[in-house]
Amino acid sequence: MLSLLDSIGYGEWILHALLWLPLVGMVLVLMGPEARAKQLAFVWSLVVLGLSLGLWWAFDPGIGTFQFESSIPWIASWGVSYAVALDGISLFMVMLTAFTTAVAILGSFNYIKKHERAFYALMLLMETGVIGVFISIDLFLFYVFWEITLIPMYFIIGVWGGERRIYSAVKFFLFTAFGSLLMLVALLYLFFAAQAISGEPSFAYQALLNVPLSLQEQLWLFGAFCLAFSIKVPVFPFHTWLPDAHVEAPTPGSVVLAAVLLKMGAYGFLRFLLPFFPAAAQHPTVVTLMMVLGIIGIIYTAWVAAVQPDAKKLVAYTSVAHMGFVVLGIFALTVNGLQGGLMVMISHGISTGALFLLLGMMYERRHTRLIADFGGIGRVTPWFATAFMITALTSIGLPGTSGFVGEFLALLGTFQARPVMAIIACSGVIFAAYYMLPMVQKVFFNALEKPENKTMPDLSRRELVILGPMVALMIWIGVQPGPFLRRMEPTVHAVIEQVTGNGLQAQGGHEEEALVTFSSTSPLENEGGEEESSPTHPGDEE
Amino acid sequence: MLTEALVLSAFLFAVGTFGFLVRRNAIIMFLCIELQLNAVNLSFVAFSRYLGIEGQLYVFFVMTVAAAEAAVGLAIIISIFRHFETVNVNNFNLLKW
Amino acid sequence: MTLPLVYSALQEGHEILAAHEVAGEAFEPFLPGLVILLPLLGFILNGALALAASRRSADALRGGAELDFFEGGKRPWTHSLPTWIGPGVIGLAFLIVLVNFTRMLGADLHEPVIRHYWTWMSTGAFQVDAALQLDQLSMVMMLVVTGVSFIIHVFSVGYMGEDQGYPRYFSYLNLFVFFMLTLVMGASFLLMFVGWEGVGFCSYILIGYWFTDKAKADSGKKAFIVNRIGDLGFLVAMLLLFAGFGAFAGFGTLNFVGVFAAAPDALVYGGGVVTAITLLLLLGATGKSAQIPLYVWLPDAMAGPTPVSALIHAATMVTAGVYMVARTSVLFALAPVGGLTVALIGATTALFAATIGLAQNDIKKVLAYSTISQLGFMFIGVGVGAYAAGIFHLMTHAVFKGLLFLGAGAVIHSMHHALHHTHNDADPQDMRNMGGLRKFLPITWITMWLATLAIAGIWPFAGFFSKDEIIWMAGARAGGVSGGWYTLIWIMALAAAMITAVYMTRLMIMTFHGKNRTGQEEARHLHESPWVMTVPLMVLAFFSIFGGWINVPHAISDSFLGGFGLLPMTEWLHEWLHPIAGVATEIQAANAGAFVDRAPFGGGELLWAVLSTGAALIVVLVSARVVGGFKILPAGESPEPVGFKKVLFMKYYVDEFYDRIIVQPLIRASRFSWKVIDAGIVDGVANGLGNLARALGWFGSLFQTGSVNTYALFLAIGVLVILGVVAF
Amino acid sequence: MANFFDFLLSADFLFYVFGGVAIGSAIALVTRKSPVASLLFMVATLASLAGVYVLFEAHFLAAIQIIVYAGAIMVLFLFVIMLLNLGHDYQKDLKGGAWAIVAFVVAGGLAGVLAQQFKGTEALPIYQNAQGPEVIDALLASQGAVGAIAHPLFSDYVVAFELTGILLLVAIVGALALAKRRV
Repeated sequence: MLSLLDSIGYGEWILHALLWLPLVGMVLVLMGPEARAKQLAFVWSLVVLGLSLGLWWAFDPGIGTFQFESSIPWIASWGVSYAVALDGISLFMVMLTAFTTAVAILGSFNYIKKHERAFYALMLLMETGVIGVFISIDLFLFYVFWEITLIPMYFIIGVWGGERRIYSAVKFFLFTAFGSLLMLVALLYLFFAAQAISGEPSFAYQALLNVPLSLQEQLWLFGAFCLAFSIKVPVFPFHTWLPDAHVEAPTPGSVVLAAVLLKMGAYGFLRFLLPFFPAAAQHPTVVTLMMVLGIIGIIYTAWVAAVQPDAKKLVAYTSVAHMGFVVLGIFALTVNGLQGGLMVMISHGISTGALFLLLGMMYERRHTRLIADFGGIGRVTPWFATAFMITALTSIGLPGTSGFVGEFLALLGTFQARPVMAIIACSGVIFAAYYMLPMVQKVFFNALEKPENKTMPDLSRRELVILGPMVALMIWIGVQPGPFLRRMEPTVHAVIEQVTGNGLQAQGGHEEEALVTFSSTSPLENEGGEEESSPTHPGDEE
Repeated sequence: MLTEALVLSAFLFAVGTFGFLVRRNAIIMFLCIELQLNAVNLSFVAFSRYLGIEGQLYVFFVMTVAAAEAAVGLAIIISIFRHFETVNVNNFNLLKW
Repeated sequence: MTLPLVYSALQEGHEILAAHEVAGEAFEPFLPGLVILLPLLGFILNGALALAASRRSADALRGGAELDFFEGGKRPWTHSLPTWIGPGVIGLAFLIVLVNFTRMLGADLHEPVIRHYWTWMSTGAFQVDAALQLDQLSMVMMLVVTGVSFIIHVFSVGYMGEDQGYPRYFSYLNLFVFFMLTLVMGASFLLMFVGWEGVGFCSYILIGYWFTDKAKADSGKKAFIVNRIGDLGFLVAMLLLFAGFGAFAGFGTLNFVGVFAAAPDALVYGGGVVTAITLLLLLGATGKSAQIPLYVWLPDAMAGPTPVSALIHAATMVTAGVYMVARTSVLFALAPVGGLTVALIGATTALFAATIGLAQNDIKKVLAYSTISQLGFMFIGVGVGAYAAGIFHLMTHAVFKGLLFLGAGAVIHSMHHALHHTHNDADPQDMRNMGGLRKFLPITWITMWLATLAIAGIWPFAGFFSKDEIIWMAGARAGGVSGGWYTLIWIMALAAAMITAVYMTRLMIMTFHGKNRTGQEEARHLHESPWVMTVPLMVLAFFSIFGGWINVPHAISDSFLGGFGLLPMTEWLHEWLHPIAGVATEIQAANAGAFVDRAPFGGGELLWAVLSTGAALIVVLVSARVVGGFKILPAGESPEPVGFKKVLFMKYYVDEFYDRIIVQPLIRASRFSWKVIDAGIVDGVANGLGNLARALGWFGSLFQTGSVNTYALFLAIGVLVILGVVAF
Repeated sequence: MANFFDFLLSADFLFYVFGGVAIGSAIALVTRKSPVASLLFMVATLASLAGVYVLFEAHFLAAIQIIVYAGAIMVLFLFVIMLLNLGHDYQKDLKGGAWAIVAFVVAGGLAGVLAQQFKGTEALPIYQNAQGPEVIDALLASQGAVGAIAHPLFSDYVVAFELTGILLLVAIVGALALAKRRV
């Protein structure tokens, strides 16, 4: 397979193709006939998905640094370049994006009834934006794509959404834009700081990576970046846009939102936040704060989810809970934690995407999402119920499904760093059952009483085609996560090395400000290759 | 005499401003603007006496622009009048959102 | 990806740890992967049939008609194939286990044999393999699981034969066996956890098998959630084991072999960490094995089909906690407090549940509480360090309690048919509606009596040997450290054993003896079950009688109770499990003293064995007389229980108590979180900020009057201000 | 007596006369209700300013101030007032009350600040050292009132001058387009 890919120079053009093909598709969809828009968009997204699959083999799992790297100067005077690359963190995000987009487009065939051309064009634009976010290694480019993703989603919610779509769309936009702007400010600060050192303007990832900043600066910049990403993830107090956006968004919008857009925040944590501001990221107060927010996300949103009358809102809240595990895993700064966080991201993308698709199918049939309007429909829609059950179990992390792998690793990683936090977070397994099972019961079990439910059709062939691969993926990843974990591992190691090693470096350069210590070893002797990062008590170093 | 001329110009300018603020007849407001322009012209002329002939050149330009402005402005007032049957600016509040 | 999986299973993986050859033959496992794969295969096949069948029935339902698959006396292929697939795969698996068992019998095995298939999870610092562990303990469990499962699968063919969801039932049941085998065969804590949660899930879908009944679906959900509380303990225990806490750096592995080998050196005897680990594991065990405080789901679990109750909620799944304690015996031996807590919880549960069983009228509820009580005995066994005894009781209990449940199933089946024929809506499970059934169900009657005598602990039935040994061992620790506690446990166990005899006799008398209370018309429709149901009863009855002879201490087998050594009794199980429990026993003996060969108040093993069987016999006879003398009315005519009997009948109001202090507050807290915190505060702040911006905008718009004069004024003020700033 | 006439014809006195007339008619311009009256006062202001220009030796400007400004532009205004029939039947359009007070304060403040700033301008070194009056006088003497302006206008400022022409053209076209009745 690899030689086949090599023979067509796959690695040379694949990232550019993945990035720009959806945009070409968008133009084609816009030019094509309205009636054929959906087929065209779906076929096009399938092409992108097919191309992205090659990454699975072409990606070298032994390398922790960027692969398929290519860079073309764009705005030379500001040091902006069109630079894209892939590593173990973004690999699965890109593939997930391609997969989710194709599935979401297929899932919207019956749901979207008006302005079809525009809708599918926006979906493809979104794909470009999201893939751009995941593969950009130029901060300027990254920021451009980051903002581009806002636009299609804003319109998807605002035009094709439910009753309160305008409110939700505006809320979504404002929340995200607010964070992004702060990030832009911080980014510019970082840019000028780097320019002051190197004398050359550059937005390149590598150039901004090792900017020596004082702890004070790091904390401020960290805060700005962190806020932007936290809103996107979303982390606890910034999560309220999510339920609203999910409930009002059309099914494919929800799917993409949950499966991919939320991941951008967590991806930002991993790609930028931790490596850029290692000292801040390891600051005990920061770590504690983020972990506590993650735990609140896990437990509190599980509670809130449990009492939602609207099934879609319930699932939306569970997203927050799942992303809590991601935050926990990331800030544990251990190999297990990071890998677990990444696995949760993948698993959540698939399972929650599938849940939203399933709820969309329910809505198409009954035009309601209220749990109380259902009951006993497992009798008339057994296949549907089966698919839903498997997905729900993945969502609550039953062993053997993808959900468990991620959650367990994330908890394990967290436990290695902060045992008490991990133990509290573990209660999430109970509350997961507490929110999911009653919903499943009220919808699929109990007596089949309502006459309108008795004629609900079961899964159609198209729906089977959508759900089949998703369910298969959930179980496959659950049983054999090895290939996934193997591809992430070197990158995760590299990130941790960068963070822990660089934290020391930054400190060494600013000893007068060395308020915190992260390692018991001396900072100057140990630049770089320090693997373990046991947080010790402040003052060890003095 | 320079100071006196400048003070005179300041007073004329202030009177023009005051007129613009308190009058509602569009034509009179326009006249007030002309008054302000003339106040400025006065200071240009006064300065030119000491600093060179260019000041007078500027006055020349200002006058030209004032002429053009008067032509266009009055044309606008005419077309507004045709629409609203008045030149009272209180009736022109389309700018209010 | 499935194909390579199956392939690797058939390839037998490769051995990581070869058997230590000391003497005799090395143990060569025979297709152990297939033992697990067969039930999975059955699940997939039956599941496919179930999906096909349910699609048909759903189509019919959408057309407005209930589809009867058995219309015209014919069975469609979706409902005939599971008869062969379901029990077939389990039977095959049982045969493979038997082969392995005989091989292991002939081999000299001191170290577990690990079969590695593929690496499940692997990060830089953590690796768990999909690997199976074959040793004496897992072999015993495999025998019990596949054996009892097979019998119950066969029984189900008869019991569930007329159910519309027949293929679905078998697919669930096969899946359960798959997960149960994963639980007992997994070579690491994590794999055990996979089975652990998996059986919990299967229990959930099987309890709620008739899911259109809200009460049944509720019971399933309750079982799953309560189980998950226990799973939390297990999960945290795993984290502790791997990563450690404080001074203890963790084992860095979750493989049984690795952990147990390192544990005696890595952990301090009686230290905080190991105690915490054992207590957390115990929390997991109380959830799965229905012990105080997490037992409440098991009585409700009786909502499932009766064979399910027999298989999952009596014979196999609920004993997983006992298996786990036995498996982790090294840890429990290192943590005396953990072990003592296990025993205390076991004793309390045994006594507590037994008393509730006295006042229940539902035949399955009585058996459910009986199960909880018997599980308590097993906990006493493994808690006091008599692991072999605990496992022994697990085995005998699987047999006789399975038999009791299947017998009850036969009774219910028969009652159901009779009541169904006459359109009587009386409860077919209420013993007050039964009475005198022995005429109609002779085989069931006899076999159930045998099981009753076994559970009551009467010589020479299976339960006598296993239960007696547990009580004896509890007493035998009373001489050592914490003797007072063990004396208490011993007394509670004795009391519970006596109460067991009472409620079981009551059950038998109310069901089979006395006057028939079903009604004239109904009685004519009562008849014995088909052979496919009675044969399993007889098989189990056989083992209920003789099953206990595999582990008889010499003190008894050499005495008159063992026919002075003439009867084929051995101490086999004890020796068999020695490689597993040996380390733990040594640790315990070294630190807390060995078992003393005397009861707390004197007397040897034989004496107490005779005393207990004698007492049990007397209790059975007396209560048979007493209960036979009661005037029992059918359920519809019975008065409400009063006084303490009502407290017992209401199960000490524990469910109500939990509802009050846990469930309702949680729901209230959830609502509060949603309505007040989330919608109110968090979203309120966000919306408030938005409104603030809007208010500012409104304020700003006040200046946009549309009047030129106003704008000019602001312009002028602006100029003035700027001038002022420049000037001064 | 000659002194008195000298005084009457002296630049200082004439400046005050013209200045006083300019301010007085400017105030009248603002306060008169009739647009025609306002316009006439405007003409008066312009004329007196032209006088001031003369005092500053800007003869050419004074001339076009009278001819173009007071003559042409103001007549244009008058035409418009007549055209729109605003000559009589006018309503009171002066804003009163608080608004007028605020406007007065602002305008007064403006005047005050400006005047305060202009105080002592002559004492600034740039004016003390400037050879301005002499240079200008020499220029005027050598090239005449028109030539002094025309030379720079057609040499250094020719582009601006041409642009002004275009501006006027555009203004003519614009005015026509705006004022023309819709056909």
